[in-house]
Amino acid sequence: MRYSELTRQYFERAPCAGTLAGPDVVSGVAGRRPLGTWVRFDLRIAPAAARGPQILEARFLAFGCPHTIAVAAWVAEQAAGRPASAELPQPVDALRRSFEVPVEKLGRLLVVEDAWRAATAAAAKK
Amino acid sequence: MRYSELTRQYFERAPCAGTLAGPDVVSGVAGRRPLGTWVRFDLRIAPAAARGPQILEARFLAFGCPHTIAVAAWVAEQAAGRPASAELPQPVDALRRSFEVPVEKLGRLLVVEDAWRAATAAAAKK
Amino acid sequence: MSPPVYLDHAATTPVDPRVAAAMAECLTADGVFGNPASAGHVHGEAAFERVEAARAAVAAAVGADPQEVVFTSGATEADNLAIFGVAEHARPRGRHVVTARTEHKAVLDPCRELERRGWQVTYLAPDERGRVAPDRLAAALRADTVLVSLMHVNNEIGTVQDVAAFAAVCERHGGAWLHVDAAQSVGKVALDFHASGAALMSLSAHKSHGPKGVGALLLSRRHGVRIEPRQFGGGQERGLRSGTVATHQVVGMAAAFALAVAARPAEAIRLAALRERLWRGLEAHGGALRNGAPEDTVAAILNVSFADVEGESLLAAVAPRISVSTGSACTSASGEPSYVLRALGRDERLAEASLRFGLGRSTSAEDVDEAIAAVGAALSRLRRIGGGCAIAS
Amino acid sequence: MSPPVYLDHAATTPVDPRVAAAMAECLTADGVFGNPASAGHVHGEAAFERVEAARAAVAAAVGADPQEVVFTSGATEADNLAIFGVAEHARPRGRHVVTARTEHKAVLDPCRELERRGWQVTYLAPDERGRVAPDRLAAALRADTVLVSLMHVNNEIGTVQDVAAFAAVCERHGGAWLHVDAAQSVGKVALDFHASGAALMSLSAHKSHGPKGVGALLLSRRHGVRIEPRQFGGGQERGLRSGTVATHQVVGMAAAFALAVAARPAEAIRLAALRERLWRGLEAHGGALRNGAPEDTVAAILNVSFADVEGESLLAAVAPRISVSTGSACTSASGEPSYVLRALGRDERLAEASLRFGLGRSTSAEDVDEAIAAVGAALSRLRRIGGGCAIAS
Ligand SMILES: Cc1ncc(COP(=O)(O)O)c(C=O)c1O
Ligand SMILES: Cc1ncc(COP(=O)(O)O)c(C=O)c1O
Repeated sequence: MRYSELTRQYFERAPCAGTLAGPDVVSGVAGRRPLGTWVRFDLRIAPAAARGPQILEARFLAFGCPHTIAVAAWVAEQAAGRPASAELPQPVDALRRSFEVPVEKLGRLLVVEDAWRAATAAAAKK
Repeated sequence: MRYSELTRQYFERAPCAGTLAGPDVVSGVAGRRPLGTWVRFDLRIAPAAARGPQILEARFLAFGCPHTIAVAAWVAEQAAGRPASAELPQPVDALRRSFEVPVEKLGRLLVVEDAWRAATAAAAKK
Repeated sequence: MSPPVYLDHAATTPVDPRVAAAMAECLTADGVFGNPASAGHVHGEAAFERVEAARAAVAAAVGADPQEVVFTSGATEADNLAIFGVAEHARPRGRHVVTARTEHKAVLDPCRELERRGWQVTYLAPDERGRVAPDRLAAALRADTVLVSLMHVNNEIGTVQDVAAFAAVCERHGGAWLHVDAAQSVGKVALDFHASGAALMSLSAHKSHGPKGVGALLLSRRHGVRIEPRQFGGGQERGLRSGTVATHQVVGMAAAFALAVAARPAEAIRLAALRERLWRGLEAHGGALRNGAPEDTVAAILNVSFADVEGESLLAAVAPRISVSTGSACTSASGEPSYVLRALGRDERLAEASLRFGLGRSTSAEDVDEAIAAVGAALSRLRRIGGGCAIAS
Repeated sequence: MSPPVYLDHAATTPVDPRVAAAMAECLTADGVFGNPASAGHVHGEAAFERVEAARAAVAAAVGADPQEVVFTSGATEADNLAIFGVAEHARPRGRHVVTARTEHKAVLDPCRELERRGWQVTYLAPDERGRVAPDRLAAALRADTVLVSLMHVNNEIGTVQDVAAFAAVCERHGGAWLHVDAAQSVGKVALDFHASGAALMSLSAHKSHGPKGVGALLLSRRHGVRIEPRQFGGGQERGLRSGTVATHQVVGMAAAFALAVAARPAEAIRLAALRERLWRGLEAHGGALRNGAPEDTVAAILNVSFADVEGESLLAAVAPRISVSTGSACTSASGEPSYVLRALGRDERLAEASLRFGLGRSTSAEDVDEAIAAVGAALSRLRRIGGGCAIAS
């Protein structure tokens, strides 16, 4: 398997890997380990502003292929300072292109998106 | 095609190649050029002795493969001093072995034998 | 950064420098470059002699007669020639073939093709250590079975099968020839074609420090093996495999086999020690499951599944430090979990999260220690990123 | 005694030292020895990159796209794959194939095999110069014709066929793909796969100063060519030709083709001059008949029949001084007169008593003069021993 430079970097550094704890933290999970891909985002949320809840910091966990880990890590890194909206910092298709994810792996990026949506939905409910 | 040392030597030197002329010379021919093998022996015959006609010298011509030429040359070389009998100086099968002639070429050695028999038969009639 | 340690000798091996030198002698104008089929001149004859010397050396290395050796472009071609060649030739007698689920694709895929063409194929299941039971083979044979294809050394887990027992079963049956894919065997385990009782055997040079792109199919004279050719043309290899014989390639195979056979007894001991050192080191990382039992497997192969880690990421994480593979090289591009490990009963995740370590002539204790360290680092990092077993999925 | 002058470059060529050097880089532990199918690590990736670079270079040398190149073990395999691969794939559409009597055995023997399996094959007769008339091809095509296999450069007499005209005929027909055996072409004549209009094309490395045991089949994308694979296994070459790709071999082919294509324009002129010098010298010996017309043949091949001399003896007599062949190398062991020359209308004796001179990169004027002298000496000696034309048979 050949990985793009971006994929390799984020897979190797995996910034923001881990979890968060505290009353201001929400989580979102998607996927199943026995099926090969599982992703979790933890988001620390700032008190709701006019523009909705804001993300102060983010962490991820990912069980999956290097593309899954790299994209989840990138999303978590980008998250801080953004509104906790259902949209990823970049749409799945753009992510697929910038990380050069083979098309047959699209399903795995959708797991990342699902975990993100679950986390931001939890933030909205706070 | 790989040739035995003996075949190679007699093919290259081809001793006794040529023809003879004179009233004491008999000839025998066999084979056909269009079929790939043709052999002729010329024998100079000594006046009939008690043991039948004797060969004084022999020459051959041969159109054919290296085995044919080598065997015909060897037969002509051996001939001098022998009785002009229908038997070759060595039987065809022994020749085949000593010159390492592939079995599918047996027919060509029979052309050599036929030419020899024709020549010695002519000697007997003298 | 220094290049990663090469621990994928079961996928392919570097050519031994002595082998490369022998090959180089058969290439350029100052060497033996003639066409071995050019019987009319010394350039061709010299090449012919090298080819026949190589045939004799290959035969000697594996306990066969030179006349039993048909050179091919590798074990894939040899396997295909054996399977289709026997199937076509024996077609009037029957159209049933027996093989095992753990065979190489070069055997399985021709069998699938036979099925498409109307043959019936029985795929034997191995036990959890990868061994095919001779009893199961006996039970699978039918009156119309014409071929049994079972490998000697498995390329993924290294299991050595009891070829002689398979041969005995086939012998009792009477009508089924045993074909053995021995692509992984030379230099790893003792190999004697005649003693094995096999009717056909496939060999490959590049698993034994010889060149890629050359192999052989052995056809037993004692069994009177007859096959239909598959490649037609100049009539080389007694009409069984037309195409110009590549002198440098068969010369390389012969040289590699001679070296591998000579080195084998000492190498087997040396590599077994390295393999156990490697296993102990990996085991210490936790969640490591050994695939295949040490007593059944060649010293050069160690296959381990790792719990709580995803396979592709594991491979990617160790790749900067060690070159190993998941599944066989031929199939690792496809990304599907190893069907061999699945056949041994591993679940999909464990089959996917497995590494095959292929030790070889150059492998040192330092290489093994580097592998242990690289896998350890990858496991702890990935298990941390993955949330480990602590966090429920 | 110095070794004979090598004048059998149409049978095979010595590998160019630059090609041998490129190959050597892909063998040993300090080189690119990985398995190109091992996608999981740098050793495999480096090999993969060499293979793909070789594919691109081969494609560039012959005017094809890299995706159109399927590597094989030589032109024999490429011819077999083309013929059986198309025939099997197109079986529902029709079972008629057209070829010519002067094709290489690697085409004719697969066609014979197709006939045994129920296909019908038309064998076109060439004219006395060896050319197949496009009109005859057009007349031979039927509604159920699925394949036409006609060579580019004939290996025995060097005749260059009008491939573009064949392609135009096939294009008009609509249903028949044109396969071209171009094993002899690279470096001898301009070759452009796309421009030729062929749907499939076979290549071989060892006729162009590359290694034996490697070739390629080109499959035109424009024609949407589909074939059934014949060798099953690891799925290499997009599933069309399984088996480990031999990096050093395809790298050698690529390097050889690049050199041959670059050298071709100058070489063609140089060799044409040498060939005419050779012909004039041979003609002067008397009883020499040129096979094929100079204007239709490549500069590297001269085929001459000699009257009043037996073929095998002629070859044996010149062998200590020059290495040449009668008929093609692949068939010269069989001893039967060249079927190609017979198809041109030569009688059996003249077909047998022919020499093919294959000139190459190293051939010098001195080599040619040695050939003239050697043949002259052999002719006069053998004609004397054979009694010449003077003595009736
Ligand atoms: C067991 C087995 N059989 C067959 C093959 C195919 O051999 P080759 O690479 O020579 O085509 C291999 C290796 O890939 C193998 O390990
Ligand atoms: C015209 C032609 N086709 C096919 C072949 C076979 O090629 P290879 O030797 O690569 O199998 C040859 C050479 O032997 C040839 O000259």
